[in-house]
Amino acid sequence: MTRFIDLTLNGISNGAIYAAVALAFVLIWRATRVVNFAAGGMLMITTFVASSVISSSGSYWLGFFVALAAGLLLGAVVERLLIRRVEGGPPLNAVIVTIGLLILFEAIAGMIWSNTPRSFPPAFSIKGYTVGSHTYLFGPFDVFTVLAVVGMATALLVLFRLTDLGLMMRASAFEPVVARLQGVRVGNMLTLGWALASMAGSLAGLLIGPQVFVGPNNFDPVAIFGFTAAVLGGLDSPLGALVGGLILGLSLSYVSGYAGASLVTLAALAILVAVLMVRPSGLFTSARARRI
Amino acid sequence: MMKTRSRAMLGVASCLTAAALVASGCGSGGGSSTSPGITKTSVLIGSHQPLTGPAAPGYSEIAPAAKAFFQYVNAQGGVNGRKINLIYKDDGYNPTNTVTVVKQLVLQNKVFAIWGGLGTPTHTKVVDFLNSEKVPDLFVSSGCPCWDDGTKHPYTFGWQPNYTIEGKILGQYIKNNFAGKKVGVFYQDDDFGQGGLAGLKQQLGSQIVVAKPYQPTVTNVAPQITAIQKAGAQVLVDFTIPAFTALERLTSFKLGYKPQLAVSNVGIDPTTVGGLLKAFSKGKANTALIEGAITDAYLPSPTDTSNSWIQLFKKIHDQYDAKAPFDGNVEYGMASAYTFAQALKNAGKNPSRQDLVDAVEKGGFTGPGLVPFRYTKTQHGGFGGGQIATIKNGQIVTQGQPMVTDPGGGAITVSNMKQAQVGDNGVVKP
Amino acid sequence: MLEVEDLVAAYGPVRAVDGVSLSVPAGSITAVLGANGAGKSSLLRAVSGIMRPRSGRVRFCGEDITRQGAEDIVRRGLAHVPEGGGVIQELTVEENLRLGSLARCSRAERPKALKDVFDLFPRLEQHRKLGASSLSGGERQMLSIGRALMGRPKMLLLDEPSLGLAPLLASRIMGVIAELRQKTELTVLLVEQNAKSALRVADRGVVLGVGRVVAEDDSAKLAADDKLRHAYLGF
Amino acid sequence: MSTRMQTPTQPAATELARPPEAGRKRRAVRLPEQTLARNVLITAVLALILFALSENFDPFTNLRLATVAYYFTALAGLTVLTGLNGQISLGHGALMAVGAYSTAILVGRSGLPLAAALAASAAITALVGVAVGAAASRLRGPYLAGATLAFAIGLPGLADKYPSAFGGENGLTVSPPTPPTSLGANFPLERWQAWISCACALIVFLVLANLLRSGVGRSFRAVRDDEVAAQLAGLNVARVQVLAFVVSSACAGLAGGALVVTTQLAAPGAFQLSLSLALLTGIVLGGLGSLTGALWGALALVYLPQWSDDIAHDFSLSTNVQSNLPLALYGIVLIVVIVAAPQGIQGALHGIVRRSRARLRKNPATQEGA
Repeated sequence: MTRFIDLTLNGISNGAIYAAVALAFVLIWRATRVVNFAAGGMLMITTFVASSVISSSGSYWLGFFVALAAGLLLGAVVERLLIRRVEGGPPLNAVIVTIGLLILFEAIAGMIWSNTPRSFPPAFSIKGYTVGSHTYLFGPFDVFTVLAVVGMATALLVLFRLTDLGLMMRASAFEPVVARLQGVRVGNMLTLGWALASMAGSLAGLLIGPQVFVGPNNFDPVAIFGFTAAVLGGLDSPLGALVGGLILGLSLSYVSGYAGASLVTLAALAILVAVLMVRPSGLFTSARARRI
Repeated sequence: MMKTRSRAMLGVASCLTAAALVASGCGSGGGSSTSPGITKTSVLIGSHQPLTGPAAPGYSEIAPAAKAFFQYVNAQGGVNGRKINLIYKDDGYNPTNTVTVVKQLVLQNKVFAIWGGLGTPTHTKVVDFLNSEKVPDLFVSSGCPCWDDGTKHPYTFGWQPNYTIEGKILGQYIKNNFAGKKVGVFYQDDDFGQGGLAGLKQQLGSQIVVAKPYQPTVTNVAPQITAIQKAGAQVLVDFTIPAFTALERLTSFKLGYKPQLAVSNVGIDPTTVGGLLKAFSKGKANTALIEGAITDAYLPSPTDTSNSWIQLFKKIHDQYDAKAPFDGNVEYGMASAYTFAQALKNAGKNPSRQDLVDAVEKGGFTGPGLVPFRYTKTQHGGFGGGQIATIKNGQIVTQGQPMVTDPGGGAITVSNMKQAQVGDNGVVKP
Repeated sequence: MLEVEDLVAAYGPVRAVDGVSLSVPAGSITAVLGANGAGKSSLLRAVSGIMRPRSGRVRFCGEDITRQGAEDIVRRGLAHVPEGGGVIQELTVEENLRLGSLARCSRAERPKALKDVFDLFPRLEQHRKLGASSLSGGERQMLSIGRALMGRPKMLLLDEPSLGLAPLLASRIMGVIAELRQKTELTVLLVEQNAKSALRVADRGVVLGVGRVVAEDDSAKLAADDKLRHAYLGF
Repeated sequence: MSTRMQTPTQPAATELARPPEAGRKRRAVRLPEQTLARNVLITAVLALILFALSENFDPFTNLRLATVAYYFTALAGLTVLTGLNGQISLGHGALMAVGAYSTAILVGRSGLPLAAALAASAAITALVGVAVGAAASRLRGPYLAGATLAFAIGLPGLADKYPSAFGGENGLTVSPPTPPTSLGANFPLERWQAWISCACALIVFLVLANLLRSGVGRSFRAVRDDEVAAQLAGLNVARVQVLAFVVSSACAGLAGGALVVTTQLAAPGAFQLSLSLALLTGIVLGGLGSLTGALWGALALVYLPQWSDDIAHDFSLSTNVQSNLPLALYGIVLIVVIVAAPQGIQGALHGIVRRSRARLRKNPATQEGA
């Protein structure tokens, strides 16, 4: 029984990280209708930046917030300089640009920080809590991971639901022309969408950094599982990203625990196809899809 | 209008195809006496390495270190008056690229020999090609037994000790020193891990109560470690690459699971593993989590500055490859390069490719290795064993006697070989 | 209030608006009439900045707004209710209304503006928390007009408000427009296919042929001109 | 009322073969009227060119020719699926793996002659394509991309799960195809490999060029442009989409087989997600929806990395920069080409040809005045 609890707790903390990455995919899909393959590369760069800041300044939290700010900046710059140019054209072009960006980011990281991965500090101790004789697979850092992701998701939910800025962003995402007629600067909203998404990605990078170490290619698997979670939950709904991430995290942990590590990627495929057969637009997307 | 233009497009397409293909066709044909790639004053050798991609960490340091060693030897006049030029290309640990890259080295760059091709899944794809082209394929950087068969692959030679040999030597030590203790094995799900497990099983048999594999692309190893802890393993043997040694250490620390640790020499390099654990040491030494771990060594420890080889390698590193950290991978590259230079020296004044192969088969190499090589006409495996060592305050400290054996059922015997000094064999001066 | 001089707006080679000139005095209701495809909607889109005019000049309250984008024009008080109303389904009624107030209405004035719209369209207040997708056609048109009014506009561009509505509702909407003009001296440029009801409300009428002004006169005179009526207004 | 990733309707002229327009004044060699005859002629011409090329290429360039050919085979199938039928697939690398493993097993273990093995592999992959296509036909846009992505990362897992059948991490190796003795004793192996690979490419070219012009091709385009209208016109949308998937899977299977012929290997390391992404990049870079575009894409996928590698080796840089520069150049060129030529290389070429033709026509027209 304790093994089941261990696997569940492990699934929750991994699921939270997949959810944060899924949130990044959802925010970008809602804002600019682009699947951002460079998400893994962007969060890798910001985590490298954090690592350099931490090692030079010696303070973890300075590195933490610098990474989030770098995420905001990187997202805005990528949208404004690149994605905007290909936004009007065929949708596949934007996808290919993000693939090119992914390759470029991994190469740049290799040049600046070398291909050898480096250690990344956790915010809190990773030692599991001991209850009675058994030490559980859930320590202070895992608690922080879950709280940080839930906190950021809530903050975004509040931003979208309650603030004027959130209203303008949603209007730009759903009906750009009508939004312009209400005085909304749609271009800025798209940039903000990418910036917030990239910040969500940076948070995921900070949280999973200690677990995968920081290297140019170390974040690719988490980006792939994050995208799978986003599709699972439905690309139009931030809530779907959270639930999709959790479902994926838990199921992969159980599969790896009970069936064996080699089945993990096959399990991800099976889960996604099963859900999509029942709900072709993900769990939480309304049937009414927006006409492009 | 449509028809003529579509034909025009066709014309444009085909002549452009021709131009592109021809343009790349003009390879650099090297002048050659008896074999390609070798002249009076220089010899060209090539290699395929994972410089980028998921397998790059650690392994990407090996080739630059070897190149630095050759630069040092060339600065001293090279071998038999010949400078050794090494070109290594990136295959990103993808077998399709390996085939393309190696064929380019052989057919276009016309290298004299291939040195240190890295990776079992990649090199197994080109070993047949290299043998059919009769290109010496010296010192493959992989411990798979696939390179041992001299009759099947007459031009291919291993270098590092075979994984099964390592497993046997570690297994014997655990059997003698931890009799009756339950043993758990955490291993990579490929030739490296399975070879090690086979060696361990030969020695420990039913003493192994649990063996859990991992996939290099899945970094969440918590399910495996909890299973091993649950099975009550008191001794844990890691046949892992450095990143996964670190991940296992972190998960065990998280679970408060403190078994007696043993790690294959592939995954124990204190500088690399310590570097990955640095952020978690909180003041204590980086290598706190691997303190007291048992391992096997066939080369002197990179931190043992009293050893003449380490002093030489450190000097070369500081002069030609300073940016890279001085760790086990750098030492591996330089030691393997030294053996290549030694083989080239023994191959005589004007060696053909066959002379080089014969020189290696004659064997009798001494160098930084703690144990002898196993090279014979038919047996092409490299080092024949290793010496048990433990991690004492972050350094690999050898103990007992170097042991030699074969990957099969053969007994494990003590080797009486003394480690050579830098000046011997006249290959390189300190 | 609004002067348009020799305006040209085109989709690629097709010149939907081909040299239109008209002026809308402050406080008046001007109707733009014409058959389908005469360029009525394109005219509004060119004026409100959704479409960038090829040539010609648009002046609002004396300021040249030809080159400005829709986001800036609406800030000057020129609101445009597009064809079909442009209600955002995924938002609630209140959120749609709040969206309309963002550009010109400060946070303090917002409750007052909201109350005014609810007085004008009580039905909207009942549905204020509902998603806009659950509204009927008429309610949706009320919401889109209400949203435009939230920004206290000086002038309103209305693109076929009665489109797809039952006659009773259509006249109700026309009544609201007339009522607005008395209470808030709101200037309205009304694009309408239903020429009869539009002329009843408007002071002046402009008839568009294929992208060009065919006639411009007081409503009464236009309604009386049989030849014109048959040719362009269809009654 | 579902949306899909709208891919632009390609300017009709980029399809290689076009039915001739009547009344062309200019004296020109008249290509045969019927599409089939025209395509057979074009294929024959291409075959001759490729034969000539392979004759005087050194072995390594022949290997490159074989690589370009099997990339073309896969890209042609994918550009029909994505360009013509509008379905995005990120899983075509895995489909190539199916073809490669079937060829390796059929040739390696059961000793089937090569031609039969390649045909069988294409058939097996087509069957897999039916299953994947059936699942995919219900999905649109990013959800289709997500499902095929999961397929691409899931399938290689099979190799590790059943090591006895698929050879685990090291995969399967196949002995190189021996050229028939009729071609002379020391007939270079690489040229024979290039011939086989080019033969596959030409077969696929011939089949798809005809398909483009046939009713099936039109039904693909109809479903891409407007599903509802296609349905109203009596097309069974799901079946058309599955057919498109099957056609592209067969091409991917054949390409996988040709890959095994060229590199003698079928290993999970060769069919990672990066292959699927490269295929998608190839068709968009080359020019979506056109076979010539697939050719440019194939050339780009083979020569771009090598070009960036050569450039990186020219400067002597620090090891970190040296080993990562090729990747950086590849990424930059990718982004620049897509931003500069949204319609891909073929689109840009087509534009240049049209503009130069227009300028040509404008000069004679000046006598008549504006």
